[in-house]
Amino acid sequence: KIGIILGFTGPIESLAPVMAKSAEMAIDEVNKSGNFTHGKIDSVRGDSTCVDAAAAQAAAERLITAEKVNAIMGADCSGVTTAVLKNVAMPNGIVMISPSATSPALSTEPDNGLFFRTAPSDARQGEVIADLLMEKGFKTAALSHTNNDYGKGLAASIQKNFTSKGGKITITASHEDGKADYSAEVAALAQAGGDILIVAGYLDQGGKGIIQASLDADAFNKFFLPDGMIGDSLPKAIGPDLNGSIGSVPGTDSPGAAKYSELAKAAGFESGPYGPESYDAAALIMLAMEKSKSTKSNVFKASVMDVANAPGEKIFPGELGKALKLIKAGKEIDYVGATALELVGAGESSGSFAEILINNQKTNKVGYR
Amino acid sequence: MTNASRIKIFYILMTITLLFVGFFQSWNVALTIFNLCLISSIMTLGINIQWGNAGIVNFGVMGFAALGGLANIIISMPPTQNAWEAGGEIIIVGLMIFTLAIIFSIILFKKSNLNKRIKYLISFAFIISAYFIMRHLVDTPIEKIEAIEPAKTGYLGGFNLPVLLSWPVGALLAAFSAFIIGKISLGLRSDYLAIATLGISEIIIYFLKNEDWLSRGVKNVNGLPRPVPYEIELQSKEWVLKVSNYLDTPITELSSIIVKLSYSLLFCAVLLIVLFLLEVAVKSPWGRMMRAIRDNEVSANAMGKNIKQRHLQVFIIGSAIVGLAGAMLTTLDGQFTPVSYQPLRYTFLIWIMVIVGGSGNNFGSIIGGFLIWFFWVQSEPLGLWFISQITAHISDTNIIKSHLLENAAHIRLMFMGMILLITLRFAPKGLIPEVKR
Amino acid sequence: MYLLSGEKITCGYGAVDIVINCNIGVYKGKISSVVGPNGAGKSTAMKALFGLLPINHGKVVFDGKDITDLPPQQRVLRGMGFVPQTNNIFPSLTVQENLEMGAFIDQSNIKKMLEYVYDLFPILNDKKNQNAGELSGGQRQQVAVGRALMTKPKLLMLDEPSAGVSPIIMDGLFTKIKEIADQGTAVLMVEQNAKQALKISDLGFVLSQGKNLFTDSGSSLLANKEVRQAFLGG
Amino acid sequence: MDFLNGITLIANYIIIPGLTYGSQLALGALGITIIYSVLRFSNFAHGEFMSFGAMSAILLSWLFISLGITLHPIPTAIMVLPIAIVLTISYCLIVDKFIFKFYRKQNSKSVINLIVSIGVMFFTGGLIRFIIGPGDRNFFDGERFILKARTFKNITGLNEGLTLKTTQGITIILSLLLVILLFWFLNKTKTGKSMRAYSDNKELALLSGINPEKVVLITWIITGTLACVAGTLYGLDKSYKPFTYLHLVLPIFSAAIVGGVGNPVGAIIGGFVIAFSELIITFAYKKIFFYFLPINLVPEGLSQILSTDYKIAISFLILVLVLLIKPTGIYKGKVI
Amino acid sequence: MLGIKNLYKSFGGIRAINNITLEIEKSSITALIGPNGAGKTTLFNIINGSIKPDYGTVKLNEIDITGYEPHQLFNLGILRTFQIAHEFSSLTVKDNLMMVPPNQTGESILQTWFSPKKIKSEEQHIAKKANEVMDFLQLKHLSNEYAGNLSGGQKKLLELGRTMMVNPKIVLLDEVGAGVNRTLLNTIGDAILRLNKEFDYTFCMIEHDIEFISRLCDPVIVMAEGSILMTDEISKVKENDKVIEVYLGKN
Ligand SMILES: Nc1ncnc2c1ncn2[C@@H]1O[C@H](COP(=O)(O)OP(=O)(O)OP(=O)(O)O)[C@@H](O)[C@H]1O
Ligand SMILES: Nc1ncnc2c1ncn2[C@@H]1O[C@H](COP(=O)(O)OP(=O)(O)OP(=O)(O)O)[C@@H](O)[C@H]1O
Ligand SMILES: [Mg+2]
Ligand SMILES: [Mg+2]
Repeated sequence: KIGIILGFTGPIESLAPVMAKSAEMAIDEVNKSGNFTHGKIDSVRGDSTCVDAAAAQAAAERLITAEKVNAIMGADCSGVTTAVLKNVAMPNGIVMISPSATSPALSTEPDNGLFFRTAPSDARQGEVIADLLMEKGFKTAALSHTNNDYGKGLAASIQKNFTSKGGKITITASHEDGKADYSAEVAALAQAGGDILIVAGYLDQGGKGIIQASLDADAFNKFFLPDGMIGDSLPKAIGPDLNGSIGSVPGTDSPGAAKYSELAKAAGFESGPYGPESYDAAALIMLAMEKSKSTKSNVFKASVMDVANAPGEKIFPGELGKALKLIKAGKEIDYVGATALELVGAGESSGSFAEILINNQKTNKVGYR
Repeated sequence: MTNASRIKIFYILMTITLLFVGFFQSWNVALTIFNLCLISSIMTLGINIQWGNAGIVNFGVMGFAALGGLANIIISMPPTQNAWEAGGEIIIVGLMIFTLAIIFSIILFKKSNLNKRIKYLISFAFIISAYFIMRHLVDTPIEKIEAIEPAKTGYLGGFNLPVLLSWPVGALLAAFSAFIIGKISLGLRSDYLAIATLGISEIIIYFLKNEDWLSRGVKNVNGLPRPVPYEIELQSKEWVLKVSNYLDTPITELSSIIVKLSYSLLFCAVLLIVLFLLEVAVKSPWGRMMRAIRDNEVSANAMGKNIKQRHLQVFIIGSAIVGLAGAMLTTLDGQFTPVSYQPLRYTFLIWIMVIVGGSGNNFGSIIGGFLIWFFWVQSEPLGLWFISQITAHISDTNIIKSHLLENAAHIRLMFMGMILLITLRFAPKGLIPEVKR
Repeated sequence: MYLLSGEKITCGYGAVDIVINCNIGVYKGKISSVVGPNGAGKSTAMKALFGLLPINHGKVVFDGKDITDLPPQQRVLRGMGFVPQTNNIFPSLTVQENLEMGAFIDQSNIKKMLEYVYDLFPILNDKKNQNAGELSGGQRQQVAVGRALMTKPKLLMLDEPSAGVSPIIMDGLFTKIKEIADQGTAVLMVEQNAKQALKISDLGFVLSQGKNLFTDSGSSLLANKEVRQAFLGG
Repeated sequence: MDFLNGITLIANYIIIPGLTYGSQLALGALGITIIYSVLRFSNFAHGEFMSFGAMSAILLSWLFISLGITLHPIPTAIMVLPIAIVLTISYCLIVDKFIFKFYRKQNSKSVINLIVSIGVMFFTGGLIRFIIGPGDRNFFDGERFILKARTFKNITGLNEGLTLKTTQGITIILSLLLVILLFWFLNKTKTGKSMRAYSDNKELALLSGINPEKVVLITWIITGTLACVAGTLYGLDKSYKPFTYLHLVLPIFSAAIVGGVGNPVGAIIGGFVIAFSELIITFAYKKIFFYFLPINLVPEGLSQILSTDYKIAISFLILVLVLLIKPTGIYKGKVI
Repeated sequence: MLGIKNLYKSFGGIRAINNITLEIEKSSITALIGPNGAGKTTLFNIINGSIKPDYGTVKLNEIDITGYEPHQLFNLGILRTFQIAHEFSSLTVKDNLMMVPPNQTGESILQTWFSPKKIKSEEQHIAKKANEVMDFLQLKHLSNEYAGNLSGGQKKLLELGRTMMVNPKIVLLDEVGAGVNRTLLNTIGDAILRLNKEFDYTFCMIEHDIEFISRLCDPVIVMAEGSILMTDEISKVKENDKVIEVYLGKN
């Protein structure tokens, strides 16, 4: 049994459903294949609320001790993730794989080897973004970030890298998600100016509001979109004005992402931010269980890195059945998944990034690094 | 039904419910809920002494709770290497200059008999220039401090003292800010006061969110020390193993239970002390005077009671209790996350507890805290269960069913709303109303 | 036959009965006064007669019809007007708007009625654009009575109309009440200025501890030594 | 030229957004003020009522678009607004009948009503997400701009552009219209006066023959209309997402109180004060100085008074300041 | 004892108090009469500190007390009742009275925790006093009733009762008589006289009941339109043409 702890209510309530569905899609896939040794896998959802540590812990406690889940896909926001990890998962010895907690601090938290994440830490992405910007010839940039640990961490990392490479951040202005109006932020950003506006936020939250308002006021016409902003819904919502903007998203030159999108369409939903990561997180849990022939967290935690990384046969979304068969046959696998997953260090995504160009109101991957 | 029997019935019911959770979900869940219930009850007591007894509407719960939480950092975290050398003192000096300017303006307003407009002008000019002087002084040290390993520290850190000390300190911090907030806003009438306190507490939260040098801002402070042992440590203890064998429970579960129980004991002790002190005060002439002030300020004033001072006093006491509970909550969470201080979760939820429990009755407040927190947590599984029940006989491919299941999490909000509305419908004065004295 | 009568009414707040088995009534075009000590239940009886309180026993008859269960605003439509003892003005409406509210149902002749009230209470004319909440106690009382007069009711019920008004206004008030009655409007009032009230009353009721102790014509009550001693202040 | 550029800059980044955001706040604050002044409680559910209105408009416009009935260049949502208003009003009335009415009969304290309204807020919020989901919806389908920045630049030859969005235009005009109507209604009509009378003294209103049911009905009709219009316009201008409406209610309250609760004009003023102060205090004046000052006097930095981090705190700061200096709000509000 | 000098107060455009100078003698029972809106209540409000005058001074025993807060004035011995009753509606009648005495030990929150014994004995003492007052005002049977549930006249009595809970220097009574039964009012009149004679209370009362005033008061101050019309003993006042014209009427 796998628990899915995400913020179904609260600030990221609009992202959570796609993430949950992606994870459930992976579980479904495994169940349908019938190749999982330990029988049918159930999933239960729990609400992390994203912000309320107490409620998130209560939910996790319920999932682990009452629903008796064997592992947790989650949580989402770094704050509640840390709380759940420290106070619930670790005492109970339950593996947690977070699809979206990107705070660098989590890399160094002691975790008894129970914590993994399929999203890369912000530190790495900052480097990539700075490189990309310099290459494309943007010397000055304004930066707006969502005011939480993700946004602030990423912003700091971008600023550090960009400045050290000779660029200039004209202004760093935070924005609060879910607020009424962003004209003040845009006004400040516009006055500071810059060749491009980096929006380190979420694509259906304040990030989108900032872009919309900037375009409306004709403050910026080029945007840089980090991972939280990548998804087809954004160009669709904003329209042709966004064409020509660039971005970055975890991933390598692998067909995984496309396959994931197809699968999602077939299952009746659109891919969204952290959807691929969620799929991968759930898949990893199940593959590791198979590999170590145990559903006990304390046992299979050792196999997570093993199935995620080379050597072995590459596994893409939609091939979980095959992967299970291979494992059963005693073969090595290398789970690539939707995000070209590679776990490094204390169990976090290595951070290969794809370069995004918005064209024809679609996000297109045009390069990798 | 008399109040005494109401109290008995509801307390027994609540106990049974929690035991029920223990047996049918798990003891860990029951204890998690119980601990938060205790903390909520303490907060509720703080608000109740203000609203129920003195008629002060304090919607600043989240601000005071956050200040209590901040105390955890200041007291218990280790100081950050080099941070103080980087200019910690200068920041303090800068803040003092600003504070002095404000105090000066206040004195100017109180003591001088200049024209009002001139007073406004002078103090405005004074505060603004003090603001810029402060900015000039503190900007560089702040930058420096925040640059010290920003991913891990980047703040001043604390004093590395025992974490339990942060509870009284949290109460003091809250009391101190309540003093200032009270001075500013207590003259306002109820609805205005509600929004003003809410507004000021939002300002506090924004301060904590954005002043990284103090609290790491939205980057959160993790790994606060605990007053109780860690589960992992317990799991390797001899006696725990023995008990585990004896009770035939897995050691992981048992260790969690032990930790939670120790928290429960601590919290219970605090709750009982606070409750006792408040009950004594409320039953004495002090309580009578407070209620008189609540009923009619003009006439209480004419009867020689110093309304402003009394309001301020009770505002400080209540807020300190909220701060205390806030500090306890942060200790329990083991981390300080400023973004989590949202009006919905703190201000509104706590107020619902007070009103549902019965304003003006401390025992009611406690039961309100228990009941509402219980449902706040359990409405989630209840909601899911409810939806799966009503959709049980619809075929899996039906759009309506999938739509319902998909949005089942939101039934939680509806459930909360309904519980509140239903309780207030059948007990408009709360479950345990104010007693006639 | 009474225009309005409460027959054996018993009522109260919650469990306790405050008014017990009282008979109170007023004839068309005549004045009835209810007098009695504080807390006797006079105001309670008035509220009950107007439907602001549920009646536990007994019935209320107006114009020959049983109106025991009629809601108050319906009674207003049938021609009853009432000035409560407390909270009898709209504090944040101006004086003139307060008076206009009196004529809410029947807007005809509103000008004439306003003039009539301003003539009776000249000070209100000076204050017509001031919020009623800012008036002095006596001025408020005048607004309250004025508002009720504006409704041109068949029956006017007044709960202590003279409380707090100056002697000269009080004289005018009683004269006007008499005048109104002579023009055909029945008046039922509660008064602590009992002597003056009974002087112009056709009927008087003495209430004490919720019970109807005496019912007689105004003049004979005034003449009754026992009543004078116990209730009218000698 | 510099002067004109400067003016355009101010207009584009401060005046027009301020007017729009201000009107949006003002429309919301009006709804809150009406409930407060007639039914005497602070209605925290108002944000969700706005959300409900916007949701109705969205669902209806989807229906109409699927039927092929549109009115380009007017957004479909505006076309269906009357029906959406009726839906919102019905919802308000249902809520009142089953919930608020009870407490009115009980003569509950205003804080009880406030808490009840929080219950309604929870419930309505859940219901809305249940119906339409928590996601973000764009439903603007008309002509987006009245004046585009680039067009403006081309016509005038200035460096700075000026944008005027259709939604901004509609919002400003509609708010103005609604306020005038409301003011006239409350002060000049018989029904309006009876509403004020009712709010002053319920029992006496009854004794004057005012039908309380009717007063309440009309109050909710006005509130429902305001909520639906405000919610829809807001959603059109930004985009519709249930979560934002929950947070909208706080600045709206600040606006209402800054202006003076219970006073319609105050609500409007309050909305603008809040909107403009947020803009003015966090604005970076660098470019303006550049246009208006001789070049050697232009300061180095951004010349921001306060960073946008504190933007939302500003609305509350203004609130506290106003209350300190004028405790009843800019326009004297009602004193209980 | 109480001296008022050149007092002014306006509300917006209305001159409620227009240059008032007067003197209230120690141990006197002074009446303040005048038409509705003359400014009597406003004058009381200024004396007891509820509102601040625009100009002028109020002195108690030669000490300038202008601008003092009501609670300070209470402690200096100035007590008042309200024309429109200001009861504590959710307190019982008894508690309404018991809250009045100043400087109760139990009013300090620290003391409630540390000296419960002392508080208890004090409470007994105050309760006894309250019982006497309630007995006197015929409110005993309502001792445990919420004050909000009293009848109009009973609330007035309660107002008066509160002034009897302490030993004030001067009591300002704002129309205690309005709405009070005349038989009871006579008793109250006797009580006022007794308090005045035996305990040396000073009274200043606003009243519209001339009979009542005639029995108790000397001197009588007549106000009209914010100013003092005359000050004299009641028989002279009754005969004054101007007073008859604006206030008393022909009867
Ligand atoms: N807050 C206020 N705002 C405006 N005007 C006021 C206010 N308070 C009193 N007034 C006005 O001041 C004048 C004096 O009022 P005051 O209450 O002192 O009269 P009073 O002599 O006590 O009359 P009464 O015998 O009716 O009680 C009145 O005309 C009244 O309208
Ligand atoms: N709302 C209420 N709830 C409970 N009891 C009440 C309420 N109002 C009045 N009473 C009680 O009912 C009794 C009668 O009150 P009522 O107001 O009818 O007296 P009254 O005869 O009008 O006296 P007065 O002359 O003083 O106005 C009083 O003893 C009072 O305590
Ligand atoms: Mg009465
Ligand atoms: Mg007066």
